[in-house]
Amino acid sequence: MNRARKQPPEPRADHAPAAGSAAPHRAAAREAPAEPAVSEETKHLLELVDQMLLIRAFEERCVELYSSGTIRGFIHLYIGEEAVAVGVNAALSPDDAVVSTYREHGHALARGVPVDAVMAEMFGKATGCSHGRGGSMHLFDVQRRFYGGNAIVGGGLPIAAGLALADRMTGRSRVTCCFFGDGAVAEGEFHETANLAALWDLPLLLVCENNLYAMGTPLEHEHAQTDLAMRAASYGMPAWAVDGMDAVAVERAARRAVDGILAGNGPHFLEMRTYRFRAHSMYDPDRYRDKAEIERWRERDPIPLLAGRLPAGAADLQEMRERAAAAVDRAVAAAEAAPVEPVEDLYRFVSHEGS
Amino acid sequence: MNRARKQPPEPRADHAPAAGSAAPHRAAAREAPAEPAVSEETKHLLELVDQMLLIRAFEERCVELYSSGTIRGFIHLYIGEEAVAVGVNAALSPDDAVVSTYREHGHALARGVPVDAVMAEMFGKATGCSHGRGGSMHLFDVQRRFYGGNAIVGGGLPIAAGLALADRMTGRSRVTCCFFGDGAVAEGEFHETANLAALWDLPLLLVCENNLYAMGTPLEHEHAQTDLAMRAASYGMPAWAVDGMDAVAVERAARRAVDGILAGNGPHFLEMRTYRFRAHSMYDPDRYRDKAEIERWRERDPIPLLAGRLPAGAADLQEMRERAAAAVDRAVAAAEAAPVEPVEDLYRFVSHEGS
Amino acid sequence: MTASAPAPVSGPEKTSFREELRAAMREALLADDRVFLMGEDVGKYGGAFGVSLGLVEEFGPERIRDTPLSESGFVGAGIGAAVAGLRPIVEIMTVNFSLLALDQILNNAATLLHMSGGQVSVPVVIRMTTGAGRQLAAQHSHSLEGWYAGIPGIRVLSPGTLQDARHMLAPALADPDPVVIFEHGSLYNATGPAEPRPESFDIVSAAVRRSGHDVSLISHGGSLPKVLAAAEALAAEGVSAEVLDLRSLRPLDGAAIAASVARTHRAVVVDEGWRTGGLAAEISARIAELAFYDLDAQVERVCGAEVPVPYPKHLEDAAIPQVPDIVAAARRAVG
Amino acid sequence: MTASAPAPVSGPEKTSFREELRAAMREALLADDRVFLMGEDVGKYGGAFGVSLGLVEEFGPERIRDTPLSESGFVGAGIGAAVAGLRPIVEIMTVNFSLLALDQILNNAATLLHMSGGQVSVPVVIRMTTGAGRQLAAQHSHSLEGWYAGIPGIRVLSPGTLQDARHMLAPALADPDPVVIFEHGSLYNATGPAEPRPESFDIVSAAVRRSGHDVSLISHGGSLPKVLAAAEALAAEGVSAEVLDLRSLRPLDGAAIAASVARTHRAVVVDEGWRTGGLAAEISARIAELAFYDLDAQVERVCGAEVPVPYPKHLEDAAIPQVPDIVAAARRAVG
Ligand SMILES: Cc1ncc(C[n+]2csc(CCOP(=O)(O)OP(=O)(O)O)c2C)c(N)n1
Ligand SMILES: Cc1ncc(C[n+]2csc(CCOP(=O)(O)OP(=O)(O)O)c2C)c(N)n1
Ligand SMILES: [Mg+2]
Ligand SMILES: [Mg+2]
Repeated sequence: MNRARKQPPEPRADHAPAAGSAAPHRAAAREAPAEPAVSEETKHLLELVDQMLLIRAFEERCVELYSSGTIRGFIHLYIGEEAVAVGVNAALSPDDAVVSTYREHGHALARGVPVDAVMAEMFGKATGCSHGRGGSMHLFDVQRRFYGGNAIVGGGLPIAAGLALADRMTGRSRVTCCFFGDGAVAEGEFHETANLAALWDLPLLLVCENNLYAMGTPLEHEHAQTDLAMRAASYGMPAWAVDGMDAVAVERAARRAVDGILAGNGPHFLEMRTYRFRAHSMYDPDRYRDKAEIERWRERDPIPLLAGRLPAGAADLQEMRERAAAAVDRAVAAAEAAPVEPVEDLYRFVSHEGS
Repeated sequence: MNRARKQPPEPRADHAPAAGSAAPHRAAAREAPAEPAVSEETKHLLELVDQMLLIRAFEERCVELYSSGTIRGFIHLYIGEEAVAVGVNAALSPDDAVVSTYREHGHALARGVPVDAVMAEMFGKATGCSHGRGGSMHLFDVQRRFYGGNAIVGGGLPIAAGLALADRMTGRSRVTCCFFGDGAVAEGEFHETANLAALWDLPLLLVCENNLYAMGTPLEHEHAQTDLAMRAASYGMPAWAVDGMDAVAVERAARRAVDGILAGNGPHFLEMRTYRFRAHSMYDPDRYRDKAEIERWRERDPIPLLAGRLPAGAADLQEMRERAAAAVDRAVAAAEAAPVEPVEDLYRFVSHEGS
Repeated sequence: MTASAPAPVSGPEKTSFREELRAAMREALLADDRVFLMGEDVGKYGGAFGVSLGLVEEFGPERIRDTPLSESGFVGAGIGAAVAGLRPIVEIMTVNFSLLALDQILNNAATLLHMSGGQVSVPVVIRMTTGAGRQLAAQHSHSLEGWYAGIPGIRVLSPGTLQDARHMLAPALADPDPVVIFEHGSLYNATGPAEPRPESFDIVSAAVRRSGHDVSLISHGGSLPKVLAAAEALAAEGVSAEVLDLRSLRPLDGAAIAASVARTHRAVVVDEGWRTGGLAAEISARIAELAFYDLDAQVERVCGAEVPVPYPKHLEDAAIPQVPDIVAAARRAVG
Repeated sequence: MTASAPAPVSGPEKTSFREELRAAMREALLADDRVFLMGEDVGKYGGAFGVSLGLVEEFGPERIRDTPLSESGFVGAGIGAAVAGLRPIVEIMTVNFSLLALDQILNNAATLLHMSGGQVSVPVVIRMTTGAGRQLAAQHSHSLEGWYAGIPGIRVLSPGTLQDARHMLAPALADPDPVVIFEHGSLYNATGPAEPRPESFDIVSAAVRRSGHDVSLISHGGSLPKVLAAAEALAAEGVSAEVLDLRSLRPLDGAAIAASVARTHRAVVVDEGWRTGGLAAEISARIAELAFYDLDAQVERVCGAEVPVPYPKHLEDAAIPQVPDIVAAARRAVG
């Protein structure tokens, strides 16, 4: 494989325990004597925590800004699901492509789209990552191969297959990663894409964020067969479920899938078992979920979960949180100060000719 | 089950040998001493042969009429696949509903749509089963619950689910049978329908006519996973493959599925392994298939296959063939003599109000 | 409301577009066992815009049926259930997603009656939200009413008043053919006094919502409030504008359009869809055909800008018809 | 044809619409590695209407790529491949089936550039067969060009001549935005002499195919031969008809339309799509806006009847524009 791909800092078995069996490994790591003050592994985990904190801080600010009427439109919060975005992104190289949904703040930020550009986009400002045209549901950053931000459920799947097809046809060794929800699996486009990708051996990583609900509809009312990984496997592609609250497990699974894809084994499907702590969107009074269920999942909040794995004293979570908040503060200030596009430019971007 | 459902004339094991193991059973049947001259079972098989001969004769005449320019449009011949239509229909009651494709002459005739009405439809005459509006691809007969005749590949599937849903909601004990091809399984609508049907336990019989090609595309270029029954099974519905050249095997499988559906076990999927002896349509020069492959399948022509199972002397195939030809002759004569709809009626049937 | 009708969900005095839509469904569900509602999250969630809130508690999950995300599948299933004799109300969250079901709507719902030579009736009602105005950006703000209004075999309705929200559903369900009802997202919260069912009520004729003699403002649905506001503003300038609410987009009430133009000799058509090939194009063409010699000025079209709707408020506002645009067009017409 | 272009598949003297389309694809495939063709049965089968026959033998199955029956999937994949920098030609067998892919075309292909603030280009070309005339009945005979022509962000072409069949593809592929090309099914077998590439060739302007001064016959694609025949018939009656071939349906060449009407003062628009809301409505509306004071008669629309196309020949003929209909409309216009 002749591509520069960021490698994990340590052999996987050392830092990426299987979901649910984390404690003993962590203990072992902590006891290791000859480690430098902060190991590469710890640095890596700190980075993931940092990313999750940024996403969390960003979205919590968005709630305030929405309540005050600064941000409008539909906003779908990712709070609770951050481990998926940061874990998957850690397994991708800058050459890889990402296609996402309307619940994509986390994917964009993890991908490295600057927080200033994302916040400006929420404000609809000309400095936004989509020039302000898209808003929350349509974040784009082609330089980082982040291809949006699609608000048609399932609509990004065929696009992602096409990006992967282009790589296959031109012999480029890279991966296209497509995020989508459990609800999207019911759409015909999922089926058509899964079949095309498996049939043509496309270098496509399908990441299903199974948060158990499509808006207010629980998984078992969406699907006759709720084992989504099995469903994908019926197309003949490797598919398995992952603890989506555990960033380390996510990263490890994504690396395994990416390696398989780059080895020429065609598309892979990962079902990330996760949960959104908030309502579907700002419009949703969340009448359909049990408070106790939400509480149970909150106990597995991916941020403390990962932070708990760090060596004692390796991180000052409070300070990290403040740094994230400060970055968001700066982004808000910049967005507030930024210009909007002039109304005369309404027809810009419709076509290259301008109309 | 309080519905009048035509029962097979004999217990299944006696007359419906598994595909490929027919000979011994037939021998046994022939040796049975106290049978009347023609047993109920034989009568039933004769009826199936009759139906297949009618379909065959009908379509062979269509080829001539197409060549002479009398029939136009797209015509998709069913020749070679007749066992599927007659076998499945034998398992359905008149109360059941059928939804079909553009390759539906066989389904319509087996269902009992009068050959005169079908032929008149091919002619575009007012006496046609669709008033001449539909032609070959849109045969309808609501009295016989034959709901067409759909020329959008996969387009009939959701409709069939809806018919089944209505039965479920109103508590009527009947089945909707939907025919479609191997190619249709790649369409998103197959997936959406399969999921809906399984999720809602709909009384739906999905009959996939796997003739190994979608137009010129062989099965392995349509599907990453060519085991179509397995694919259906991934939605959690009973699904199995059947020798589609053997009318008896088809009937037996369809009965088993219908029984399962009526017992409340939700949708069933049958993959009928079959083959079209002719090209996809009259436009198709059939460049993509091997002559030897076609010949191999012709050796399993469903008509001689079933006829060969009849007791010696039970049938005069030549005479039956002539009867079928005569029926088609009469249908052609009637169609020729029938009136066309007046041009002034162009806007008829667009809506109940007339426009 | 007639005495025999069930009590409205809301109190008798003040009501909203959303409540009137819900009351109409409730009435239909009570009146006819064959009626049921299906769509994404119509149950416990109450529908994306809260229209069906509370119905599942009253009618149960069989008749208020949540569907998976499968627009083609469940719209097709609604069509099939209608063919079988039921009276489904299918809710598509928004017109944008209806593209995924358009094959079923055009190639089946609108076509089965004809293809079958009159045998297969499809008495389905399909409701969907349409329109921009809430900063939902390019994939959630389309107005494709014009396309639907071009499909032979279906009826297309666009309620713009509380009365129409309340009373269009029953005749739509009584129609043996498919009916598509567009609900503009900006109207759901519109409130007003609950008025009784009007003496004569049909779903085929346009309605003059304000009389005038200088110019006809022709519109429907979500644009109607803006057009009425524009007429008010014009009145202040001494221009007497007649407001014609199309109500039915297919069939179009050509006679009412022609009659209005015959009175005013000038026409402004207001529709939120993209200008080119949109509903306003058809109305302009009809006026040219039905009232050519009555016209004293060219027909003005005030339409959506030909751009995928942008997110920021100032650009979204600029992309869809606004009161000043309508006023300006009327001035040009009379000027 | 220029000296450097590859030899045409056909001989230099006589060619057909189908052969010209094929030659254009062959040339594009030879000229640019990024170009590939995909669609149902474009390979060995040669495409539903034989347009791509022989190409898979020359370019192999990777670049002449058969797809499963998955319109939304493979059209979306074509869009994605274009985003990634390739130049896909996606063939949809007919416009009827394109409804299954319309979400991808409208919500992605036409919209990505704008939603991304100018970052994501979609240089895809989508070809599809359109139209009636071969007794293929209600689900295989639509003409939905008017809908596509209403979508901001895409270019829509409708070749009606051998030259356009041969030369429109290259500029379409060079366009950084999506281009939809409609090929009328009745034209594939049209033959004529292979003519050299015209001096100036663009895909934005309408072309006067016959000059005249009494009435403008405005049309495109599969209706063009009928319109030319009508003009011939009218000439015999002493009516001088100008024939304007739109060529590009989006953007429309409003200037050419206005100029023609300014010359003739009368217009007949001929389009096979359903009348209401079809392309002809837009052209009528444009004429009213661009040439209102030039018009001496109301614009005539000769369109498809508003009925799902019936199978029998006499009814299908009655359902789509025919030469006598065009002649009669022109007579009304000049009368
Ligand atoms: C085609 C389509 N149908 C419906 C919607 C409305 N909608 C937006 S998000 C959503 C639920 C999607 O659920 P899932 O795929 O599980 O993703 P999640 O929101 O849970 O992340 C729905 C129904 C849409 N945007 N697109
Ligand atoms: C949606 C759609 N796409 C394409 C076509 C063109 N077409 C008609 S039949 C056919 C092949 C279908 O194959 P299969 O489902 O296996 O059925 P078969 O014809 O073999 O019986 C195709 C591609 C169509 N009618 N509808
Ligand atoms: Mg979900
Ligand atoms: Mg097949």
